[in-house]
Amino acid sequence: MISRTVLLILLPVLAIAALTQRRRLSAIIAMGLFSFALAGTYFLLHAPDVAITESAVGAALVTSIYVLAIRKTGRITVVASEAPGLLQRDADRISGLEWEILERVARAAGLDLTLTFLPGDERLDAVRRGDADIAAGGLLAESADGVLETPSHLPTARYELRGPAGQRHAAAPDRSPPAYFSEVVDAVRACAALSMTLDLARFHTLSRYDLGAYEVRSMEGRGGYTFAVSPDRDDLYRHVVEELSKMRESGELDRSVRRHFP
Amino acid sequence: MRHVPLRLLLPALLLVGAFCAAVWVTFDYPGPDRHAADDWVDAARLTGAVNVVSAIYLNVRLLDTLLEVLVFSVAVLGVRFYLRERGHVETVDSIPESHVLRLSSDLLLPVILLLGIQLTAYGHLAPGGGFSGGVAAGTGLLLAAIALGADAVARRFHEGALAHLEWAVLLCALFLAAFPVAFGRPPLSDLLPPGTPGGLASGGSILLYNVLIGVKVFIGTWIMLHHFILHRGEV
Amino acid sequence: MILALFPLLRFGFGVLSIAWGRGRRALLVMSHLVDGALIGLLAATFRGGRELTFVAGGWERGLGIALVGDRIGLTFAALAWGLGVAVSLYTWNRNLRSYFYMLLHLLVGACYALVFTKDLFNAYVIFELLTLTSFLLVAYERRPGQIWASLRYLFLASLGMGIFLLGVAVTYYHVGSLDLDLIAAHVAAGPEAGWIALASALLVSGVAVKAGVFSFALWLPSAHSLAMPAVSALLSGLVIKMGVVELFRLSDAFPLDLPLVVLGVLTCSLGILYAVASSNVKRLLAFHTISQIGYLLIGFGSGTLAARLGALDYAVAHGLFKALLFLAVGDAARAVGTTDIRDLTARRADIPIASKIALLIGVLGIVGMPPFAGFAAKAVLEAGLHSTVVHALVGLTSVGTVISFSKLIPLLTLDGPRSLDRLRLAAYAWLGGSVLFFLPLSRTMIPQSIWSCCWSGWAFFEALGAILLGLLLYRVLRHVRLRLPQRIFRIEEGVLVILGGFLLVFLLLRLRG
Amino acid sequence: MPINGVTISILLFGIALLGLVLRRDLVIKLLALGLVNASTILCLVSLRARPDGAAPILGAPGESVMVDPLPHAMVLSAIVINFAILALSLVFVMLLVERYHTGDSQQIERETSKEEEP
Repeated sequence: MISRTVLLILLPVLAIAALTQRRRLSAIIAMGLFSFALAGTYFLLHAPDVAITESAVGAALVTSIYVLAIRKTGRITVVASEAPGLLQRDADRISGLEWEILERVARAAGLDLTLTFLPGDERLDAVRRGDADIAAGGLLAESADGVLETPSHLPTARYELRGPAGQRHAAAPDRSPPAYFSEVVDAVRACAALSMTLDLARFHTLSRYDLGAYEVRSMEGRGGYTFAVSPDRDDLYRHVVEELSKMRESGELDRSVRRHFP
Repeated sequence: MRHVPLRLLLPALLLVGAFCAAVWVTFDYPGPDRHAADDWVDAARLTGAVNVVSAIYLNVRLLDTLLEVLVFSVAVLGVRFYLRERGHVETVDSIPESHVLRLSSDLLLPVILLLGIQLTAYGHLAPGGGFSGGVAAGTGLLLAAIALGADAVARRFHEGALAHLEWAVLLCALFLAAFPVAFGRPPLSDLLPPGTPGGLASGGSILLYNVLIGVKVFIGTWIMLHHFILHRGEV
Repeated sequence: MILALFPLLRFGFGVLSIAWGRGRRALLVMSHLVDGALIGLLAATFRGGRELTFVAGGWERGLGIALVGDRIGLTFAALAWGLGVAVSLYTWNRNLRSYFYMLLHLLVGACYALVFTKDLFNAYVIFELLTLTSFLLVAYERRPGQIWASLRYLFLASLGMGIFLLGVAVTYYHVGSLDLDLIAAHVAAGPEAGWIALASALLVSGVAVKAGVFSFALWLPSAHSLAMPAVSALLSGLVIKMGVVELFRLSDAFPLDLPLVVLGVLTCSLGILYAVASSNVKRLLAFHTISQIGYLLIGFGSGTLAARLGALDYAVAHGLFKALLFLAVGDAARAVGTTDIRDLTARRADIPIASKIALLIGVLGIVGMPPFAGFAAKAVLEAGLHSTVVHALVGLTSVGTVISFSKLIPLLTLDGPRSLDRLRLAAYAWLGGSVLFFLPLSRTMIPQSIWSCCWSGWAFFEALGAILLGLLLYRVLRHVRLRLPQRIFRIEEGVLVILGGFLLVFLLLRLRG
Repeated sequence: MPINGVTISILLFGIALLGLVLRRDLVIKLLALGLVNASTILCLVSLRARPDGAAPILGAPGESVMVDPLPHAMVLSAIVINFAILALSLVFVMLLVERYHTGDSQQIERETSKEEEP
């Protein structure tokens, strides 16, 4: 009798708890608990048939289809710009430091990765809208609004490139690097006039070419590369942070950096 | 509950409160006790089932149960129809196997399947029945799908064939039940004799219906869950 | 026993048609033939007002599920069959999937089951089957608007069924049975008991959500106007009527006169206001369905035999011409590519001539032009009304009907493409013919004594007067824009309005007791 | 206020109605709808429950009175039906969220009315 009363009082408490949750997953879990309590109540009300059916259908089956429906069904959507060394396309393979980190995160979270290439500015918007989970590919830490920024995994210096030596053409537009990187490579190959701010990954790629004609200057202040994670996916954020610290401790991160930036 | 405008909140509280108060005040509970269980005990004795609820569910009110099974089938059909044709052809990579998961699935799955069969087969003797048995077994497959990957399970349970089996079983149940409902005298046991109460082969055709419903619901549950797994949407 | 076999056979055809997809059309024809024969057989059995009671499985009354075969049930079964045939003809060449045919079979079968059942819980299960099938049919084309309309429908209908089940619980607790006849006897023995008001208010509110009563069924306009034409015809002509039949059965057992009349008046007047204000032709038809449900409620609540029979007659008539109108408007809208009345009028030359004729017949039937369907049924209904106020309101609603349908008059020109699919023509002819020849049909439904007292010259004058007044008012008010609140059609407000409707019914019943 | 199944079920019905009206997220609305149905089922089961009752199995030991089995049989059907409705509406919610990238009922309302009535 007492246990029945306790269960009966527990029911509205669980129901209110379920319906006032902000996150869907916790609401669903609370509702699953409610169903179990309900099944227990039925058992104490001398209705074992109903109790069994309720725990099979209400608690187990309903909860599992809710969870199946609301999980982002097994994938992490990444939006990225191509950044040599960090995340690049070689034929039909994706490689790079950031891709390695993301693969580890996906393995830890038990999810698949899908990658979409977007130009620089649109990545953060996609993450903010919730269309994508993570933005990557040479994203510099700059405390952007509406996204979760992970701690920097690779410090970067910025370099200013000018040339050919001293001849600054007024007509050369002062472009930001990511979207127009291939043009920069072409310009360097042709030894054309250029005035450019570069981050480490791009500078590294450029340094394969002969930069003798240009004036290279390291700029003030040091930035770092980060990932931007959608605020709805704080689970992913935690995974990224965990994986990064693990890689740092085991020295895996350093080895990886050396592999991709010889 | 944030950002609820007042023009919604006030009427909501008022109307819901008035509704609950009206129901609670005039329900007249607990009122005079009209106890009618004795009729049902007699009815259950006629059918030969020990579990009175299953005697009602699968004999006296078999018509309701048939309709309910139809409702479930329509739901399975609807889930198939709306989740299948969304142009997702990419296969789902199984969630990488973890040893613990694999082991627990290996251990638990047979137990759950056995439980489902037991619930179904003893539905006329003990609490349970085809429906809860089928659902339990079907949900057990979900566990296997998590451990082995949905594709691995789906290969073993070919879906097209399953769907046909599902409809065949439903047709069988409709056919076997329609004639007793329409022509039968109580206890609707034209198909099988009542038998001695307490034995497995008792309860007239209740066991038969339980098995049919159990198989049907097992298949239906798995088809539904499989489509929910395959569908890579977002909510 | 045919009563139990009748729906089950149809379900069997439904299951077969999905298991054997290629034979779906053959199965459809076969099932219509079998059902037609069965209906004929039942009609022969019920000659002279005989009733047939059957308890499923042969259990004693009170234990098993009681089915009752009477003229009312049979009439609606025939309506279900007739609309089923019309929709099959209409969709024959559209090459729909077997999924659609399965749902069609189940929908019609559920209607057969519902019209004969006397058991409250059985009615609950059948209502859920009806809800689920019509829910899937509304969203058949999978447009987002359809999906949203049908989701709203499911939310509100499911809530309504929850309220209904609560009513079943209250009734069962106090009576100890689910059989409506036994409940009626119990209620008649102690009519003062407090629970009766609660139980009947809960049951009525639950069914009203399915029956298209104004404050309860605000899901209806969008669901009926966004579905495909064939589905709209079925929903508006048939599924809504199933709620009405159940209300009729409930009003046999519970003292529901006052709340039904009040709900009826509300439904009539608000429905017609929204119909007059709407500029989308399918939405106009949907709102108009709501207003016609008001007639039926007034008829049931008025208590006289003539009014009740007239209401049932009207329900059948409305099923026929509303289905015809939805099919015709659907064709017109497809030919032009819009459902906006002004755009339709501007491009009326594209509308097939057959659709225009069907539209004309439907409109004549719906405004109550003698001697078409609407007139015959309305005359019987109005002959049974004793309250002058209610009678005047019914008359006003007829005027409103004329005003709202006057918007369609400019569509009816004598040009347009002549070619139309033959089977569609057959569907038009099937429904249009029954609208035209409804008078002799309804003769067979209504006893001679009532029939003779309905036919004073007054009924003709009233019908013609309403039409003329409506046309006149339309000329005057053509340019007036009516702005009505649209917020009540959302889910949140829909739930609140259902609760408000419940409280209204409950208070009326308490006041009366 | 006595604490019995019927009272609690009425309370749960009220909570569910509030959730249905006040929460805008469709998934939570669905949970509330499930709660509506669960509370009517609790009401039915506890109608004839009695402290000294016995489960409706024949030949159970003891002198206790068997509780009324009919509501139990009804409730079995009702649970299944509610599950069917839930699964289908969940599918529809998934389709809508995929289309509009939001689960907010009022935002979906705005989007669809824009599309259907231009």
